[in-house]
Amino acid sequence: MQSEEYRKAIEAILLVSDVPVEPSLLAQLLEIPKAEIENICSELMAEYENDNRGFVLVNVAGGYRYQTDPSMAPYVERFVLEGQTSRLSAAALETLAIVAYKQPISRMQISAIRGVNVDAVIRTLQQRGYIGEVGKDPGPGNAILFGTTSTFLERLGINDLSDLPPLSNFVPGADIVEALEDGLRPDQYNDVLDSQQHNDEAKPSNDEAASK
Amino acid sequence: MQSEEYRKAIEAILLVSDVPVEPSLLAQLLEIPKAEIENICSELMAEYENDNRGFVLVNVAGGYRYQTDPSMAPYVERFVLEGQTSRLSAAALETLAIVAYKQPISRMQISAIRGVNVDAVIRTLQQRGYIGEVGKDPGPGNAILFGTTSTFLERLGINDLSDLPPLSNFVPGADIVEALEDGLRPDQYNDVLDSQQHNDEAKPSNDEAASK
Amino acid sequence: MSYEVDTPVFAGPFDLLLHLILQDEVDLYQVSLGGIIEAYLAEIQRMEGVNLAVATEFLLIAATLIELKSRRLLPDTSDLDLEEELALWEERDLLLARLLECKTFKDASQALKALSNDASLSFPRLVGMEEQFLGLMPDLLEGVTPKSINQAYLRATAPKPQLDLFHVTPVKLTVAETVESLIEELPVLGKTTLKHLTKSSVDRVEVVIYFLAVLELYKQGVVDLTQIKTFGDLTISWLGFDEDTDFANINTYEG
Repeated sequence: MQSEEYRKAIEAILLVSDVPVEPSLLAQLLEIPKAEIENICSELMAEYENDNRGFVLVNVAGGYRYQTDPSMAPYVERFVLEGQTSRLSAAALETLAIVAYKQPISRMQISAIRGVNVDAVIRTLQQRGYIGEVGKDPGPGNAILFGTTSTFLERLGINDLSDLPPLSNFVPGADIVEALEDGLRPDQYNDVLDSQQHNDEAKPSNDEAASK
Repeated sequence: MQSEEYRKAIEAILLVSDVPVEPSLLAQLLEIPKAEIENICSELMAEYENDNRGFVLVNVAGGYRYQTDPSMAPYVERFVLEGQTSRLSAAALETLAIVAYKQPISRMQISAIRGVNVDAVIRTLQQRGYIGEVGKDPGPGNAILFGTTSTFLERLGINDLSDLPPLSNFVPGADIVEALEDGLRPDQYNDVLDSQQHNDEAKPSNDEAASK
Repeated sequence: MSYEVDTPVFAGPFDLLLHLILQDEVDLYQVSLGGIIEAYLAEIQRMEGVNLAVATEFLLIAATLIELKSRRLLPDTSDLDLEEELALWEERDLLLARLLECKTFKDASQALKALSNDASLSFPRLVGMEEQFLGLMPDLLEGVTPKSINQAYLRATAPKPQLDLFHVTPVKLTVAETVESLIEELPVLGKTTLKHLTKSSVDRVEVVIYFLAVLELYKQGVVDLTQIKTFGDLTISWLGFDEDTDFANINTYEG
């Protein structure tokens, strides 16, 4: 079988699959090394891009699949109508972020971070298929542990969890830490500042009153 | 919009459609004459053939759609036979069992019991011919209702649904337990209502299934 | 779905507290505890009659804030029970650590949102197998009996008990203790990095607590900090302290 034929076979298989196809499965079906599959797929990706096709080949959630080119979204949306996935609330997104970065994690641990009961949010995320039960805590209570699913990876358009930006990118800078700290500090230091603040406020108040 | 863009938009729309798309619909979506759509599609057909792609664009049943190139059938067959696990996953089996005992049932009701999104599983079961659409919910939304097929009965070696073991030693479902739990929590009034709904459905299912 | 404190403003007490403290980032130093408490209590009043769990959490935090404030109003704190005072500081440290963690995931969630927004412009092909091949599909029901269908149904609907101890916080370390241990550890190490100090930390909150402790030492002038690039590792150099360095002044260290 020629390389041309492999290429063609991959295109045909990907066309009829409704889930991302793992390169190892393609390798098994075509009886060629996985590395070669990956080469061919990279070539296909480049070809479609060069030819300015309306579809793209992507590597997502551990496999290859066909998707529409993002620039064609307005037309596709007009066609699918109902395809619009409903948006997640801020609360759901934050919970999802915690699960994504700290999995496997129990409901209780998520609640401890969010400071609120997360039962309802967890249920929503589970129903949408973004998170799932991945095990049980071996400790007392045997709490259910949650993790993200391949649907989550698909939804985010990433191949695996290592494609997420590192959490350290989001650790608040020293300025924020200080602001928070000062906000919660009942010591002399703040008192001094406070009294300065009052002085500062006292001065312009005349003008303010006049301008009203 | 350039002709290049029309071409791209058609490719994107055809990629996501599971039925042949009529040229008149494409004309409407792209706001160009039907004749032009037909020209572009002919060009695309020729391009794919020249590029020796593994898929072809065909005009079938009054519309356009992508299909695998007939010469690639051996690989697609291999994918069908080897690519997918030859046994139902636990999740799929549970979904099938819910449909069997509680039919007619909507996708949403199944999700509510399983606690996860069941779209993909439903599609698999439907494609395999084990379940089918048996009607529409008369209520708002007109949800599709699913039931098991005669193929299902055949494969199981039974004559009708009454041959399924009755749910005699009925253990309270997760939904009922949850409803009881939630009843103790004043903050989740709505959840209680939700679960009660499932609850009500769960009880008579035994007789219903048996009577069919 | 149960009530979520999502609209119009905040999803939970941390969210609110974060907002109250950070709303005026420009005037960092004008944030006063008194003002925060007032706004906080106002928000609790606004939330009258909602989710009990959320309201309880609000009250807990409000109580800590009020304690901090009352502590400040006392002219002479020397007669305060040392134990009580330390406990109060621990509460504060914990609150701070949790706020930082909350903020971290808040920002991370925005990144996830951006990824998902980009991804949602591209639609996957979900058409599935062509009709001509459907007949080839292996019978997935082989070996499945009516009894296994029955068992699968019972499994699907079986009760799934869940423990809900959301108010339990797993953090064990405090800033006060960490400052104490660093004062012993750093003179020996001389120069080190935050990454090195926290390499054995399992929990991210622990890292945050180490960070706060180092910040305390920095304010007292006993260490010097350098960070070459944003988000880079923090280098900590021990400067030492003279006889008259007043450690009683270290905000989380008493005695």
